[in-house]
Amino acid sequence: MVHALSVTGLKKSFGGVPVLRDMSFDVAPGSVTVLAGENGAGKSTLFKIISGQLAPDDGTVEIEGSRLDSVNPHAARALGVGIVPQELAPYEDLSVAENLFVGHEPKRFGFVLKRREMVARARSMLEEFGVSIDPSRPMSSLSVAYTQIIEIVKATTSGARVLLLDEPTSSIPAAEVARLYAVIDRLRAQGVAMIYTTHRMAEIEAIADRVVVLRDGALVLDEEAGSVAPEQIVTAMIGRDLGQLFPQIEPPGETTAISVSGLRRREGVPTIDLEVRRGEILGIGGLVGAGRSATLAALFGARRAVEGTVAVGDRRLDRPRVRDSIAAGVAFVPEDRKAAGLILSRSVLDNLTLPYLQDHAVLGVLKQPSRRRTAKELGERVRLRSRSLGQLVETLSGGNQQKIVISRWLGRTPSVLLLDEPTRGVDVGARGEIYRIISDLAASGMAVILVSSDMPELIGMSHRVCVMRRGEITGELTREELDSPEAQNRIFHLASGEEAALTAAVPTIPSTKRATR
Amino acid sequence: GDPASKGADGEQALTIGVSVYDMSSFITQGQEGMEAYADANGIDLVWNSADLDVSKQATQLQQYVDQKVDAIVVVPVQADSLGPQLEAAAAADIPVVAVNAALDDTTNLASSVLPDDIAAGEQEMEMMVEALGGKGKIVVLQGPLGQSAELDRTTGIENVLAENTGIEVLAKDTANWKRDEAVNKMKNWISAFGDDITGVVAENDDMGLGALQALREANMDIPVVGIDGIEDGLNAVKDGSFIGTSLQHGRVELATGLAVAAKAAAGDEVDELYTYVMPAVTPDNVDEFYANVVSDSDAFLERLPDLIAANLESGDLSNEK
Amino acid sequence: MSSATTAIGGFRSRFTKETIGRLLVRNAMVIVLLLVIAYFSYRSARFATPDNVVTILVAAAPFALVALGQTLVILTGGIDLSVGSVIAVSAMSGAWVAVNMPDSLWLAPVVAAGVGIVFGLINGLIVSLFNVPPFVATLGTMTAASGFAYVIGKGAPINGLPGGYGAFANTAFFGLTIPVILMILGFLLFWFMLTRTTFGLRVYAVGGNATAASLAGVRTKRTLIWVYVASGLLAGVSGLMISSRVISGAPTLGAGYELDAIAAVVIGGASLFGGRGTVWGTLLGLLLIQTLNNGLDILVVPAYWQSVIKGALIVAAVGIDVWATRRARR
Amino acid sequence: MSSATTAIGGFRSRFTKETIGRLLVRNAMVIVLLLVIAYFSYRSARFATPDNVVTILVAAAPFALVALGQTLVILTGGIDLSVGSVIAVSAMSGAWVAVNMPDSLWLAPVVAAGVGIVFGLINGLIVSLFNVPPFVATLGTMTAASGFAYVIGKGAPINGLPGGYGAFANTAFFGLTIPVILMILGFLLFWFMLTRTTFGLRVYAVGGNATAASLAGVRTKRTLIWVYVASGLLAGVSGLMISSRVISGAPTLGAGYELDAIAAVVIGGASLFGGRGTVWGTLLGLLLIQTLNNGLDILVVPAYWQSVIKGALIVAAVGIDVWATRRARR
Ligand SMILES: Nc1ncnc2c1ncn2[C@@H]1O[C@H](COP(=O)(O)OP(=O)(O)OP(=O)(O)O)[C@@H](O)[C@H]1O
Ligand SMILES: Nc1ncnc2c1ncn2[C@@H]1O[C@H](COP(=O)(O)OP(=O)(O)OP(=O)(O)O)[C@@H](O)[C@H]1O
Ligand SMILES: [Mg+2]
Ligand SMILES: [Mg+2]
Repeated sequence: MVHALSVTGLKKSFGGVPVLRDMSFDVAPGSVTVLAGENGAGKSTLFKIISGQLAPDDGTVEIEGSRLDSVNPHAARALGVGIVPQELAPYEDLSVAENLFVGHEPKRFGFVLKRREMVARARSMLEEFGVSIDPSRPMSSLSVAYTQIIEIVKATTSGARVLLLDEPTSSIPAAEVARLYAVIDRLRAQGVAMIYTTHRMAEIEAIADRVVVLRDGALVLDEEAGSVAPEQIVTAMIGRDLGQLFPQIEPPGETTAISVSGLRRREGVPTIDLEVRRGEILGIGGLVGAGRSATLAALFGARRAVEGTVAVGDRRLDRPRVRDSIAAGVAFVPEDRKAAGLILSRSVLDNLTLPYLQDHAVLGVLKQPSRRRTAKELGERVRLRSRSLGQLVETLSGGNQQKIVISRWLGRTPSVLLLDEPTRGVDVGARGEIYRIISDLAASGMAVILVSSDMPELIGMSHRVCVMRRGEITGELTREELDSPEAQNRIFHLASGEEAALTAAVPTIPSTKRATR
Repeated sequence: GDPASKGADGEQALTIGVSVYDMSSFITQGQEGMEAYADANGIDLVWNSADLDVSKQATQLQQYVDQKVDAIVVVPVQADSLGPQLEAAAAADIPVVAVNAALDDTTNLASSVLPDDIAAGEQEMEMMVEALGGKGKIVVLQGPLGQSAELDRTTGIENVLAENTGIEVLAKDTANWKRDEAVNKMKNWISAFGDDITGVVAENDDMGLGALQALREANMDIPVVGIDGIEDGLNAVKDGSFIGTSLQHGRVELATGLAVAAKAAAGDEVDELYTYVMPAVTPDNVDEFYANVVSDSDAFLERLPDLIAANLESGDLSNEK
Repeated sequence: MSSATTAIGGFRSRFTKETIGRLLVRNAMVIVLLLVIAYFSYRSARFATPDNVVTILVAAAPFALVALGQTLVILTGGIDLSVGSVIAVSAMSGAWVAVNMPDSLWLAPVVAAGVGIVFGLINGLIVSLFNVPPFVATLGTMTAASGFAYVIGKGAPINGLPGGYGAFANTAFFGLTIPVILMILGFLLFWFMLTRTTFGLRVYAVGGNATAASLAGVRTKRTLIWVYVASGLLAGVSGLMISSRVISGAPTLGAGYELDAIAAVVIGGASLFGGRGTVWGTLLGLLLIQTLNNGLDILVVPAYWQSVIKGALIVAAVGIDVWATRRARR
Repeated sequence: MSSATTAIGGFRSRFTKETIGRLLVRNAMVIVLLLVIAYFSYRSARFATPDNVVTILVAAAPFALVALGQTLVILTGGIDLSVGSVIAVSAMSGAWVAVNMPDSLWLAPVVAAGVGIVFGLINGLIVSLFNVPPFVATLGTMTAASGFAYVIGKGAPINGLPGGYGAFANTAFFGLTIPVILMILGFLLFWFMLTRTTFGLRVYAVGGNATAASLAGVRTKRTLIWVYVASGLLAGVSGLMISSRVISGAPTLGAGYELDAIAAVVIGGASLFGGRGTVWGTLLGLLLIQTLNNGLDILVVPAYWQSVIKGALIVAAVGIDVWATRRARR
């Protein structure tokens, strides 16, 4: 039988440091292989080689028997490789429909665009995912979650025979993930070979035919999905037992740390009122497009609200601005690390120390030793895996980049921490660390608002969960309610406004997940 | 003024359109002369600069034709261009006078007032030959390559060199009329040839002055000659740092052009070509030119209109007495 | 019926204050241009005449051609500094052919366009194959092409061109000369290309996100090469038009045109970072610059005050446009 | 002990083929520059003399100052087209003061620098407060400043400056004139600023990702304003130096310097998209351009062939550098 994809003796190192050492494996048509591994294990690097973006130092890639013989995405594409890259790459200034069709546009006479057909087909493609976005909207107006969905739709409809999905669901809520499963099932039936990376254990169980674990650049585990327990996968990935993923969280304090009143992020949307006590972790859930990210951005001032006040401690911020929020002790971890979080062209050191730079300077002159010490500590707290403090952030793996976005705010202790999908792309091992840090911070009196599409995270980490729908808070679950097995269904219900339709398609959280708690 | 006012108040004021290549210092000086002449003779000037773009100059001529001015004075960006535009002007019966650089199509041209740049080049080279006693090694700083003044002045220099084989040209290159470019070019040549250089021939004063600065920085004292007679150039002649220059007096040359255009517009007979021969400026006569150009220029402007009329009579256009 | 009601509502709402306001705000650059035109018309009866409109168009044509090429290049996130020099070297080549082979005058435009294509191709290859940043690549060709322009005439302009050489630019159909017709056709063609063809969409895609485009199967290198070739070709044609208009070839022709062309594109709202911009914007930018040039000349504003005014107005126009676009986005 | 072994191993490995290769490849631009220098030295004994080195430095100084300012601007993802015109208007202002108040000659540098700061401030305000793209904003000030330069002298250069005006540029300490000393100090200061101060890091942050920088609490607008002010100030000083060296003020001084300055920065590896570039790179780019200018003059290559050669060499140098950097990254 011809393998859909076969990789032989692949080697790759960056600046002398090996990332892939002698990798070989085959993928059968019509199967889903989940590729798991720690942050920086080399998953994205492997994908980049298969999709022709990166030259291997040694080894070959064959797609359906034909060898990929040049470093050229176009050549890989011609052989049938499609990819949802980890770092989303939309064409910001084109419309949604155009984004979907670049490269295989409907056309007549070989060069004239059929624009109407493009829009119509785009609409039906989006409907399949249950998202109703106007296909002629500019891409730049979409949130990260929608952008990710568009990338998925783009790749799954491109006619690829080998589909590489690099953490396609890192900021998508479970309801939409369920739609992806349906699409994957259909592609599998059509004989498409898929390789899928994810750090969510639930997804592995839901879709994998086979699980492959990458560690230190080599395959350490390659099993049929049914024959391997999640704990085994985790151990293979991080080389140790995970232990308990979610830490014990202390009860919240009494005083109010932040209160939001009448916050309207733009004309024509409902206002938001919130209150979070010191030491409390407030989770916010919802479907894609519910306005969670947008609300958090307005709350911090990243996007100026049109009305409303935010009170932090004894400071009242009317339509908050970024610098005032920071001065009031609010820290913000944005969802889109590439666009809003990192200075990609700078080093780990610079990125880690940017927010509180003045702490490491006298009269504007940097105190390098103090800066390095702090950066080193911050990196260690989240198990940052970088070659040195001088490594450019753009050459870090996605998960390691995410760790920087979070840890850099820990240089001082802010009084309010706003987290938007904080563990997006972070491996289970490091995630445990981050959860521990968050709960420690909360225990020391910090208020946390946690926007998350990862259901276990939301339920496992929050004192209280608010659910948003269409820009409004539609309900709230207390810790007791969260502990009940009905919690998930209630959240879906509040988020979708429907009773059962969605919940049916949603995978149940595997019991192993809860067991780790 | 708006040319539409022509004839409205009964007085037959002439409207003359002027398109100059750029607002260089030469042109700025010339503008003073033209305005003095225009004021004295009731002429309306419509003045535009082409910013060194032929295409823009063609457009400006077209605009003057659209406006139906009485005559056009053009100081060309580029010699021998603008054929179709001259044709359009001729078709509209508007006389065009080319000043400072030649235009090709003399059939459609009422007249030309041109400096004799070849003679100027010959003149400065002769001064240098004399200063060097017929033997030496020189460097030549040229104007922007391809401009008619550069081409003609270079021709003049070469004419004299052909007769004086004792003089060797070590290097010849452009510094684009500019002092700051010339100073660096000269410094580089000093690096290359050192004391071998015994004279500097600059096709204008600004470049000569730049060369002078470079020579000072290198502690060299050799003869330098320029053309144009700008203020600093005349001063350099005065204090002996230039052996001489040639005066191209913008006020006189451009006002003459205007005078010829006015004559043509009035329907008077004009010559096909008027030549402006640049007088040599030497330490002996520099003071009188200095007065006209710099220290007493207001008085000079006052007598300029009459001077121009007299010069056109006598044919000695560069006379300033 | 609800759909009818909506339609009526929609119709009515077009006349409310708010929607008119929004309309104005969306087209701020058009309004700025109209204001400029209104001012000049008010100040001089000579401005808004058919003759003067033609004059403006004729002056605009050579810039328009290079600005169109530049639009493509800028959409890909590049820049083409070489167009000014390519104008010079094409004009010199065309003129050289006309002087040396006066019997085959038809060769002149072929050679001029060919020279433009060659330099465009060189740019495209350097940028796409050797990954040299476009600024440096085209700065290099700019310098080199300018040198070649002088080499062709051995440092001097080419004079004594046959009168027939003027036919390329000065022949008129229906009152419009060939450069103007080429300009109009160019705008239509480029508008069609950028909005209605796969090539156009791919140009935007390459400029918006080159990696994504190549992952989607777009041949990014090939697209880039075509874009630079188009820019070179248009510069070549523009050079021929300029030298034919004044029947003369000089190595200084076109000097500085690159800046005006880039300015037109950027004033029209394109981003130098690529992926954003329209032919319509370039047209507006071009008209704004050319109208200012013409109007200030007609009002006989002294050259240096013209500079001051033009500089301030360009900034103001774009400032208003930026402000309006932001308002409209809200 | 294991640490000792590593040290020795490390020491030894420095001499292996591979590491030497890597070292060469990392510093490709240095090697290109050294090759150029070697070639000129071989061709002319006059090239590698102390006097000629000083000649190169003196010629480089005014470019160096504007290139430093430009480095800052380009690091923020902007561009400052106005520096050439700001040089002109500062030089004219300084010269005007010197002619009209010959007794307070010290005022000339103050005014020249002040004028530079004012134009820089205008650029900074337009860019940061009104969000006008830097290309357009500085194109506007470029045009306007050039107009003002002519206005100051009523269209003519300012001649007849007092001899003392030459002192600013021509006074030498230890054989180096003031512009050269300013250039050296400027490079040291900017190197320190960009690598060792919070301001420098913030400049990189704003250029690398303005959104992320401002979400991390960087005052992006303020940073931008400072950057443009610095660029304006340096252009002002550069203008004073140029006009003082030749003891004259002309409105054409500095014309085209912006392109050479930007070229130096970009040849040195900075990205016009912002966030990437170093003072060291700018120094290399500047030295490459200036060495070519000087060496080609010394070999008495005709001006137009100089253009051709310079264009080709610049592209080749950057091409090699790009290729080498990519290899090194692997
Ligand atoms: N261009 C580069 N230069 C240097 N190192 C690089 C480069 N690209 C990737 N790396 C390094 O290669 C390693 C593997 O990165 P990769 O992105 O493949 O990890 P990953 O498995 O996808 O991790 P994640 O789960 O975080 O996405 C990382 O240590 C990363 O820092
Ligand atoms: N018509 C519009 N004009 C301008 N911006 C808009 C418009 N509609 C949505 N947005 C912005 O686009 C982004 C997408 O909003 P949306 O509510 O869909 O996403 P979100 O808040 O990221 O959702 P979630 O994180 O809950 O999935 C938000 O930042 C929102 O402010
Ligand atoms: Mg990855
Ligand atoms: Mg979100």
